[in-house]
Amino acid sequence: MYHWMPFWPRTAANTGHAINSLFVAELALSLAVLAMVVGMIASFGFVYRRGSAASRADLTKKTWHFEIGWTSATFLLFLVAFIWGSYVYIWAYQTPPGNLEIYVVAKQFMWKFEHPGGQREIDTLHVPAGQSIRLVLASEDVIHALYIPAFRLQRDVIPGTYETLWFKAERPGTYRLECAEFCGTQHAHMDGAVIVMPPPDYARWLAERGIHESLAEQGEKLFRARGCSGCHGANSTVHAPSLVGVYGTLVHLQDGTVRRADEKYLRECILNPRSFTVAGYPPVMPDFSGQLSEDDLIELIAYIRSLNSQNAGSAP
Amino acid sequence: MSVEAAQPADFAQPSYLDSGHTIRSWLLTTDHKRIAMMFLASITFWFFIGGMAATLVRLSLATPDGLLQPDIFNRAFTMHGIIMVWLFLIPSIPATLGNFFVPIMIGAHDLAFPRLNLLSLYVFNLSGLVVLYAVLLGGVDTGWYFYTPYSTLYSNSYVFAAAMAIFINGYSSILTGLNFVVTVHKLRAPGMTWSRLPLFVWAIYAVSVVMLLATPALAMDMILLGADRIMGLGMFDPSRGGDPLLWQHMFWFYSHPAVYIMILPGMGVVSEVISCYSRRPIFGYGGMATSMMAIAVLGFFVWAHHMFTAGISIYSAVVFSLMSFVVGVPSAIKVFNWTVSLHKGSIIFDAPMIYAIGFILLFTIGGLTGLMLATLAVDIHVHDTYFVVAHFHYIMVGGAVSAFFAGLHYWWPKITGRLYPEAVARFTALLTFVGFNVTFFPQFVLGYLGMPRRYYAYPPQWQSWNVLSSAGASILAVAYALPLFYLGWSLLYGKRAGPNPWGATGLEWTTPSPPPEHNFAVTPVVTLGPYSYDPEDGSYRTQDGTHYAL
Amino acid sequence: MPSEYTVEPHIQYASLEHQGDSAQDCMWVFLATETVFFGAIIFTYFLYRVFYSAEFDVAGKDAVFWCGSVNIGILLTSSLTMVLAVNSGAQGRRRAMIWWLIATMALGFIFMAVKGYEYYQDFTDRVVPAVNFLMKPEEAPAGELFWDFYWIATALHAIHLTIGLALIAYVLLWRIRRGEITPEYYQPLEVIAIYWSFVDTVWLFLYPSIYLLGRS
Amino acid sequence: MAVSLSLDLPVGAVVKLNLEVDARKAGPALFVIAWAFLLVLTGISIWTAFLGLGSWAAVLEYGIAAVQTGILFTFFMRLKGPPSVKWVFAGSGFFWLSVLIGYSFLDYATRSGWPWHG
Repeated sequence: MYHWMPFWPRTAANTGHAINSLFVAELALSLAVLAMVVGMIASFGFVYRRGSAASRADLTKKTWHFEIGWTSATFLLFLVAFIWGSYVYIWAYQTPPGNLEIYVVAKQFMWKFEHPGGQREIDTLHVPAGQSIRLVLASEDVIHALYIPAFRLQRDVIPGTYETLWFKAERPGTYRLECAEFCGTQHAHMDGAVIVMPPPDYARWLAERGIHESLAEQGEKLFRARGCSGCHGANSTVHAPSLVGVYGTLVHLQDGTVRRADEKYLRECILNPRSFTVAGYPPVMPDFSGQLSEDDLIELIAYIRSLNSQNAGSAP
Repeated sequence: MSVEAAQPADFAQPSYLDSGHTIRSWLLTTDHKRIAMMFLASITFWFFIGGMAATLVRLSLATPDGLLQPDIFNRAFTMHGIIMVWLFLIPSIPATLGNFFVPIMIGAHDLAFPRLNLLSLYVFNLSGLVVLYAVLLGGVDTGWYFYTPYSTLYSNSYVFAAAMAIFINGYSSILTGLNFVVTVHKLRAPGMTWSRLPLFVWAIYAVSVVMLLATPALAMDMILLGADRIMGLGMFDPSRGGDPLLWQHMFWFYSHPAVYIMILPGMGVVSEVISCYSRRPIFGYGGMATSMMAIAVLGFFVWAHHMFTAGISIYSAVVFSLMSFVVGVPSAIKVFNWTVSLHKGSIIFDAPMIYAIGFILLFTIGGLTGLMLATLAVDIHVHDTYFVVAHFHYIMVGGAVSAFFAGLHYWWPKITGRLYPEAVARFTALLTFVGFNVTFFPQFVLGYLGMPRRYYAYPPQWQSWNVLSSAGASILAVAYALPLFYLGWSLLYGKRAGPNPWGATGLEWTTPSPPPEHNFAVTPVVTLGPYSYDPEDGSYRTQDGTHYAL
Repeated sequence: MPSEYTVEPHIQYASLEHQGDSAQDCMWVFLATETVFFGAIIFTYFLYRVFYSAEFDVAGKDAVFWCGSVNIGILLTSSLTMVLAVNSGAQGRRRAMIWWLIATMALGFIFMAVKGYEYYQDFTDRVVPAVNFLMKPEEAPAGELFWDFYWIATALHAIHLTIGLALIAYVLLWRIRRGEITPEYYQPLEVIAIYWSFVDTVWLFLYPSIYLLGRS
Repeated sequence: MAVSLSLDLPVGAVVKLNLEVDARKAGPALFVIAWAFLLVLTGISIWTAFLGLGSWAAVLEYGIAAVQTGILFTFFMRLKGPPSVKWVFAGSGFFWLSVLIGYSFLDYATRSGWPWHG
């Protein structure tokens, strides 16, 4: 839309267009203000240079109405920019459930992407065009930031928690992907590519990668291997909350807190269960902090999520 | 332009420069003017050290692969940040021009606590030495903002020494701020009411408030960082329950107001200069003073706009964005008031005025791009890119450093008793403006194209912009080095200046150039507000009421 | 015992009263910065307390309750003796002033002694992060944050108290001995008294944070 | 004793508390009373800690600490009285601290995953 502008970067996602329009509007406003200031300085500077014949009589003494005038004018303009900007931000940063959920693990100087089917890739992200993609971002070490300039999207990846990001890529192609938060020596080389493909190509690509176990299936194995199923399984005699259908619901905790069971919550529950004792259950779960890698956590959470789509009766 | 006038005859005291020639009489002085001069020498030294680091950075970025090793590049930009922020910009105007002129402008014989003032100087230089120590050990590679957990757990560099340097440096800021606040409250000459304070004094007062109330939070943050770093505590370590964003909250609680510490004194200087060189009262004195205090206070409500993409809640992001726009309003008032202050003036384009007009233009660009960054959605894209780098350099270098040079030239005759060479100074002022824009404007483009900050290597398609920026930096380097030579030259060979070479109205121009040790033989009595210029006949009145016809 | 020594105001002040008022203003401005300084670490405590209330409750029970409680009494009493010293000084009762100051210092040293004993207890309880720390299972992983806060906050408080002691010693041994504290100009003492009571104030907030919350 | 707790109740029913303490005139009784009051408040604070009030205990204890601070500032540190803007200086520290705490908590309290105690 704005490609007639000089030096304009490519735009390849819905978020990009929204942010472009806002930026161009602000750019126009800024240029107008700048032109006004430059114009005033230049004309006053010329007309009222020392020794010029222009009259200096009747200096404006009362200044407050001018000041009130431009205070309110600038404030109103600012308010418009603020509302518009906030509107787009809330839309861009409130992540709806996507057609496709991809887990991202950042660690010093590489990005790892895990597709729901179990396909993993490093520094390259294949996504289908026209579908809304939801990324769940995790970091293994320091703060990174996933930045895709062509989508005009950026989000910090904070260790110890999950952040989410969503977009709908529009135009197939290869776009640059970068780490925008300084993360160490090779920060500048923590880059990669987002490859947007038409959906059939994407399906073909997934197939070519080989159908392994899906993330949820890997998670199920881990669920058993780590002994989670001993308590949370259907046949367990231990009094532990069932995980079937828990994802996305509101959970009432022992201390009166109510939490939405999203990825962040599940992650915290696994790592630090005592702070998240569910109301009516004994605090018996051992904590797994330091024992599970970010990959393990992602698999477990993918598994717990997958329980939502199964019938409540056929719980594990 | 220069007004020839004899030194006041009743004044037999030697100037502050002549009241003792031993090294001891300088190093142990309690005279605010001598301390200001030593601060000036110190920050000039640090400015060139920080400038060397900048040179390394710009040199390295001339090629896509980077000329420097990544580790060295990372250390260079960190050093550039730390030195320029804490060892140059924060004390630049307050500790030199402020130190020198605030007491004189309010008609006081010295600052309220001269020994604390001297202590501030030594604490400041001690912190500088600790920074140098960190550099000599092997440098710091975390960036000047020390984001955890990189700085606490992962960085292989001398974070602790740097953090302690900044902790120590904070005491220098606090001592200076303390002194200014009490001085302005307690030591104003008879008749110097709050509504007669020159805007420069208002600016320094506002800045002191910010220094005093922001710095302690940083100090505590640095203590926690140091404890995490060397004792292995987990205050910011997510694997042990700490929150990495807590560091950012406390850091930006200081470091955003710190931006106002850098720019507010510049606003004060520019107000003085604009009024003097357009020979008319500043437009809207009350609005100017109020807006400076408003910036100082509102500046504390906006810090998390550095964290819009960092995982803060959407609700608080919206609030911080709104406050960031609100703090833009007083800045906008100031730009308009300065501009309109040219209307019906009798404008003289001497070097300080050229710097001041450059300040207005660059500050306007910096401010407008600041609004783009305050706009939440735009920030999603340009956060942590060169767009941000360009924006804050427009404010801090284009703004604050230009204002520093404006003030240095404007008050040079008062400080040294000598006039600087006008023609070469005008040329340097223009060169600064050009060099600055060539250096930093390309970075806006680079940022919007998506080049993140702190990259030692980048894709080749961005090289031309980077080369342009580096070329501009070399122009800028010349423009910043030139004053060192011609101002130094003027110390020995410059024409002697009378007490009031520019025909300005502040109390500082009623005392001889250079001023005697205690500034005034008799405490002046103030009868007028500042800026009593009459553009119609060119006459003016100094604040003690004396009328001069030009 | 009036002194022959007279103090002149510095050149920038119109009178001694002017100078003393400025010194008081200076101390209050400085205390505003101290408020933010100590407030910042109490802020980190608030935050983690809300995040990890259960863990902090467990960790907090290991704090040596009686030490903190005795110390708050000692500090409040030392503030009283300090203000009585100023009062005596301002009214020209030099001997009383000296004795009240010595009492204040004594209380300060008792505080430090109790604090030292408490630190020793903490060491044997193995609640010294990074040096001698044993994480109890029911406070993992965040209980250590409580002790991080405890050590940094109390150490900084102790440093401030030590500075206060040094200042009192300075006034006693230097200003008062030379007869510079008179009813006309007692502000050096007053300023130190303000500082002393502020250090006391800090403890007022550290005390519930460390020793009281989560006790029941 | 220069503390005049004068309750002027003019037409507008403005309660005026004059809490000026002048060390040159005040007698020791005032300070001893203030000190006793501080100790009593400390006692109450300790007492509340063992009542099992939950999060209300925190509110009470910090509230008491704030009241104690007020007493210390007014009587032991003579906040009111010349030089007259001392209270502005003292208050500004607390104001800016509340900005730091309040605005940070605005973020933390509205994040997803914040423990809403209900």
